[in-house]
Amino acid sequence: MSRNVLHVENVTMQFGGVVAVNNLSMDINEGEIVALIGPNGAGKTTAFNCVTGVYEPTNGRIDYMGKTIVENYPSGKMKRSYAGENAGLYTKRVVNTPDKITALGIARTFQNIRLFKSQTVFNNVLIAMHMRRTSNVFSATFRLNMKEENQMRQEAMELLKIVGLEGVADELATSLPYGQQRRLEIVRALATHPKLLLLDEPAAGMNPQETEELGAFIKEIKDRFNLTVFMIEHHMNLVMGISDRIYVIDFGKQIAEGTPEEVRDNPAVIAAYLGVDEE
Amino acid sequence: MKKILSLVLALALLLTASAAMADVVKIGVFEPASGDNGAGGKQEVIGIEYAKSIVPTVEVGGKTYDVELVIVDNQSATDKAVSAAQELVDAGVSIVLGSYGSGVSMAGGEVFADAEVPAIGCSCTNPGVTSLCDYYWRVCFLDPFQGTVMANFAMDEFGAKTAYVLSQLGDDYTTGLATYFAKAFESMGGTVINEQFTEGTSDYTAYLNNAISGGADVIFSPTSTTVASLLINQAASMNVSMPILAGDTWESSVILDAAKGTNLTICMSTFFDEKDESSPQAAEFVQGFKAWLNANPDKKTNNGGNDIVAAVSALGYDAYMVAIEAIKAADSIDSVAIAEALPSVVTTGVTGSISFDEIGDANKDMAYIKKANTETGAFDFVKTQTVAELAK
Amino acid sequence: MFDRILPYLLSGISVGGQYALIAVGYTMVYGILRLINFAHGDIFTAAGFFMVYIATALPVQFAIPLVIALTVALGFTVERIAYKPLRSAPRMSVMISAIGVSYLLQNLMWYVTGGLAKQYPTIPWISESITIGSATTKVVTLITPVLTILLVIALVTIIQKTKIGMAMRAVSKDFETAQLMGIKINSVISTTFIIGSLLAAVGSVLYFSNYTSVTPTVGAMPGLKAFVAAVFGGIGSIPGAVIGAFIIGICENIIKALGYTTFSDAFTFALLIVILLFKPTGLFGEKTSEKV
Amino acid sequence: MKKTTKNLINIALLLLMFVGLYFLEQHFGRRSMLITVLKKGAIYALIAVSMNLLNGFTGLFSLGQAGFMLVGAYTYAVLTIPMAKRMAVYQYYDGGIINFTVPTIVGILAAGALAALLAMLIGMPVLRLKSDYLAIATLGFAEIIRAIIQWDTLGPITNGSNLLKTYPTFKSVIPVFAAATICIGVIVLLINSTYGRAFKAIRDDEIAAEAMGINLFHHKQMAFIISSFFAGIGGALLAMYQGSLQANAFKASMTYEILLIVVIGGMGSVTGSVIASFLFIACSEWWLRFLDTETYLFGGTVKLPLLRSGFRMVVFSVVIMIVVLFFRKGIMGEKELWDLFTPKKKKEGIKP
Repeated sequence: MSRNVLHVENVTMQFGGVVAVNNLSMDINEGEIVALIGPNGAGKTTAFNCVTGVYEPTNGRIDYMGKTIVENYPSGKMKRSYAGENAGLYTKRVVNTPDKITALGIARTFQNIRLFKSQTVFNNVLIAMHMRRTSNVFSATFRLNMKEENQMRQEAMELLKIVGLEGVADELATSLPYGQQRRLEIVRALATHPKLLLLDEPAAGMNPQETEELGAFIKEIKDRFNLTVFMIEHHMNLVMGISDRIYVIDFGKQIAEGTPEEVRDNPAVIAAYLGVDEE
Repeated sequence: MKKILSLVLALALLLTASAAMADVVKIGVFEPASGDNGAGGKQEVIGIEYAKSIVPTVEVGGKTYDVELVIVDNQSATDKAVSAAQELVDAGVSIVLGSYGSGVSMAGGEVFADAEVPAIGCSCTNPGVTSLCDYYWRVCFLDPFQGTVMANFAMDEFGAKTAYVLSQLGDDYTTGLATYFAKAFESMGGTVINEQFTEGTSDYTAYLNNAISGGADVIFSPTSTTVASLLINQAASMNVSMPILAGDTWESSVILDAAKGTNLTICMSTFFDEKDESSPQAAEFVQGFKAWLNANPDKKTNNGGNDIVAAVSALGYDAYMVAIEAIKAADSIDSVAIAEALPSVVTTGVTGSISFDEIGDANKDMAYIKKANTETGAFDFVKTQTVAELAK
Repeated sequence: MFDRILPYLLSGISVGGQYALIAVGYTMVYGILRLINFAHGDIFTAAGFFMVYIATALPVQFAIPLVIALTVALGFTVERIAYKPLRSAPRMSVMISAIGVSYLLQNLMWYVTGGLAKQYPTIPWISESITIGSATTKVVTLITPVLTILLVIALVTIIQKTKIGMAMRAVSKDFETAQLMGIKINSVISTTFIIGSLLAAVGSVLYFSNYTSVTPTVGAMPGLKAFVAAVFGGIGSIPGAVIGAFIIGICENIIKALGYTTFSDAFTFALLIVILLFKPTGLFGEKTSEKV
Repeated sequence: MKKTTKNLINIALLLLMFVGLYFLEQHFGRRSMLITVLKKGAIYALIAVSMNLLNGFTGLFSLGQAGFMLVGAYTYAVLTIPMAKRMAVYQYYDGGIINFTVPTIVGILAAGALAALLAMLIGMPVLRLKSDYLAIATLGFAEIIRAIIQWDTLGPITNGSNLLKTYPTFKSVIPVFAAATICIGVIVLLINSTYGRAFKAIRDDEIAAEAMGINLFHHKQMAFIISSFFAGIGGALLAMYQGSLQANAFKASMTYEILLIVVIGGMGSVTGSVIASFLFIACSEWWLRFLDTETYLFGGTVKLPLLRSGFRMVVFSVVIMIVVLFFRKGIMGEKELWDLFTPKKKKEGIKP
């Protein structure tokens, strides 16, 4: 079995009295494409936000490449109002800000595209490379880092070529059509040199043909950059087509896990998506 | 946008062009017309304007020059004063008069010195005005003297042991005078409680409470008239019984208006007393000035709506006359030549004889102490005090 | 001991009440538009000048309602001219427009008055002196907190019980949704400005009866402090603003009593910063977070 | 165009500017209004650009600029007042306790350094606050700084609340422009570097920037410190321009003025800030002056209505309101002057 990349263990995220993610555990291994699905409001994006450090989970632990990147236990006011499970299992608090997590090799895209609006397509990619700079603010200001700067620019251009956006490199990012903006977001994430790529509804708003192209594209970059991909998606064709494994959650809880075939036939999943008659 | 801009430019050009005329010597009037010291500045300006109405021309090199006053408003603020001073320099004035308020004079002094234009302070009493600027002279006494006078007065007249001294943060006049008062008062064995308020303060009750609870026998608060009216008003509503003393700024109708009908004791030192008839020049000036004020309603408004002769008006008058003498002595309208001639000018003005020491200060040694009469709404003359008397 | 603090406490409560009346205007506008209305302090000053000029022609009992009406009209006009056209603009633009209005009002008042302090007219009864224990003060000092609390209770009732109050609450909760639900945003906003200006006018009458000199920039400091009070109490919350204002008014006077008069203004800001660091949305503010 | 040719053109333009300035000064005299406005305009340009770096390029709404200028101005003045003059300047504090004087250039750099140091200390707590709260906290800090500088106990160093003067100033317009040009040049280089791109990313979308591995606090702190450094230098230059200095002038209204300049020029445009600074200063100090003077036409018979002291500022603020309301993006928007001369490539058809 290949190496474990992401290990999510008993993660609970509670906002006030609302438990958005409830005792969620997942494992993602190197080279896999794993999908996280579930009805609207099931807590998928919240789970992503816990992994990427945007939220600090109320309880639970997340390991990346065998190293704990997030760990927390209910404390303060939450101690009394905690409504999840496994309280007392964790006693440490490990916090990493999103930028640190990105630096470790986890990159992401956003459900509602978040490109740098005032910047060109090219600069959007270039900004993502800022993280790997070796120059300090003085050497950068006085242009003592030209070698590094030129390398960055070259690499950014190459990345844009891969997705066929080199022709619009000098256009404003927000002037691109929707589908290209989605791709640009993925390229921008790639520019941080991730090992694990988190895609939050990459096919949202795309037509079937575009979705199919996107599926091929995800596979292509996965192979090309040796990625592990973890995505949230609603387009079942895409999910079933490219995923190795699927996690299904509803009301913050995992209700199923397995290969696309297994999940497709799982009665709990069908119930969650179609609703069950209460008799 | 462009159109408006060109229009504005054209208008500006037109105006500057029309102002250029021959045989005119320009005297800059650097005074506050607005801000905390606006009321006092206006009184100083009318003194200068009256002087100009008496001596409207000056003989230079056998030619008669018309005097033109270039009046700018330094807004009682040191940063605005710099712009106002630059405006005067740009207008090409030969000499500058003013300002009411020491801080603005010190700020403007840098600009005048840089442009080598001499300036004559009328009522700016802080030592720094002249000692820090080679192009500033003045016709009034200084704060170390004034502070000592008032400290003596507080002790002799009211038997004060403890004085509450209140000054405005960032105002050289009030801080300076307060400091010199405190020094003199302490050196005579008194106790001083020092406090400062920030510009724009409206509530002085806490300060007055501090004075009361600190057991002060007198309050010394050499502030602007704007502050004074608030302070007096609040002191009256709190029934403050201790005397309130101040410096020359308080010799203003603003104080009389605020104090009228209250039972406060308010005294201040000043440069001049209109009822002092020992000098013929002064008597003549008072008579002429009152008549001029009554004939010019707008000037009378600037004087606070009455014809009481303020000391600063007298000083403005004297400063103008000194400037005229200096121009005559230099026999030139060139500012550098006037600056060279100025130190040796000796005249007898309405506020006493004027000659300058090496720093540029007038050799003046007499202060008048007055009391605000809360019934009649006028100033009552109390006494005069000289340096020689103090030395005893 | 109590004798010694009483005068400070009295003026603290009084000035706190006056700050509160201004602060409510800030907090309501912020609650609805998310705008720091920098011009609010100048509207307060303008109310002072209205009184100065109107009282020369009319007796006080007629002048006060007229002053309040004019101030309300000014607040309404400012909103219509300077803020309404920017409804869809970024928040920053509106805030800068507010700074611009403040600049304009100050310069206009400077121009009209010639930049000189004007004496506020004496209002019968409330300008009279009164002695309480060890302290002698003006009647207005005692009226202010009472009137402030009555007005705020009235305001809170309006907001809780009336239809327009409900609309206000809806708009402050969610601007877009309220608009979609058919609430007339513009009339709600206008009402907010009218109420804010009305309270500022009342505050101005009380304030200047105590501190009887009006200058074009006199409102800047009380305005800023009232705003600080609003932030302190949790901007958007009316009780928060009122409590914040009283706390600031009293603290400021205690600082003066302790002899640190130089720092009485700075202290207000220091207090604010400390509060913000520990409770970033103020004492009673609601927590907000951006959706990712 | 090649990079080297571009650089050469820039250098040539700069040289041309200085030669032009030299002749203007020779022709009009260094005390003329034109030269005065140019001096003050250049200083305000630097200050406005430094504020733009923070507010326009990094998206941090800070209102503390006057505070940092104040620190810079005081640092410069306190360190450079000649020993011989100290007794008279610090007249209430027996000459003060600082018994050395540093050269002008050291004073200017120290001004920037101290302002930057202070920004570092203030930044640690306040940069965690968001938008309006950040604005009000920085405004508050500026007021606190002012109160501390005016504090009597610090009088032997700062001369309390009293005027500082007699420190070295500049006579000619050339050194002012040189200093401002160098500083603005450095800011432009910074903005176009990888760090500048990171600042703009934070402005556009904090969450995305952080997800791209940009450490928000570190970069905000950096922008805050650098902006304050140049504000400090701007403050020192302003002190030199004025010839005298008092803490009282550095109020919140000064920050508002600079913010208005930045907005009129266009948030996120360096050239916009520069142009707006010169226009702002020229209008307020020079071109509109005539509005303040009572003017009689036709031989003194007809008095022009409205013209009297204070009218200039009314007209000026009306103009500002018009710009704010109707030209929301300011003179330049987010563009730079050179963007106007390099026409955009024709859009190619983009495959959807």
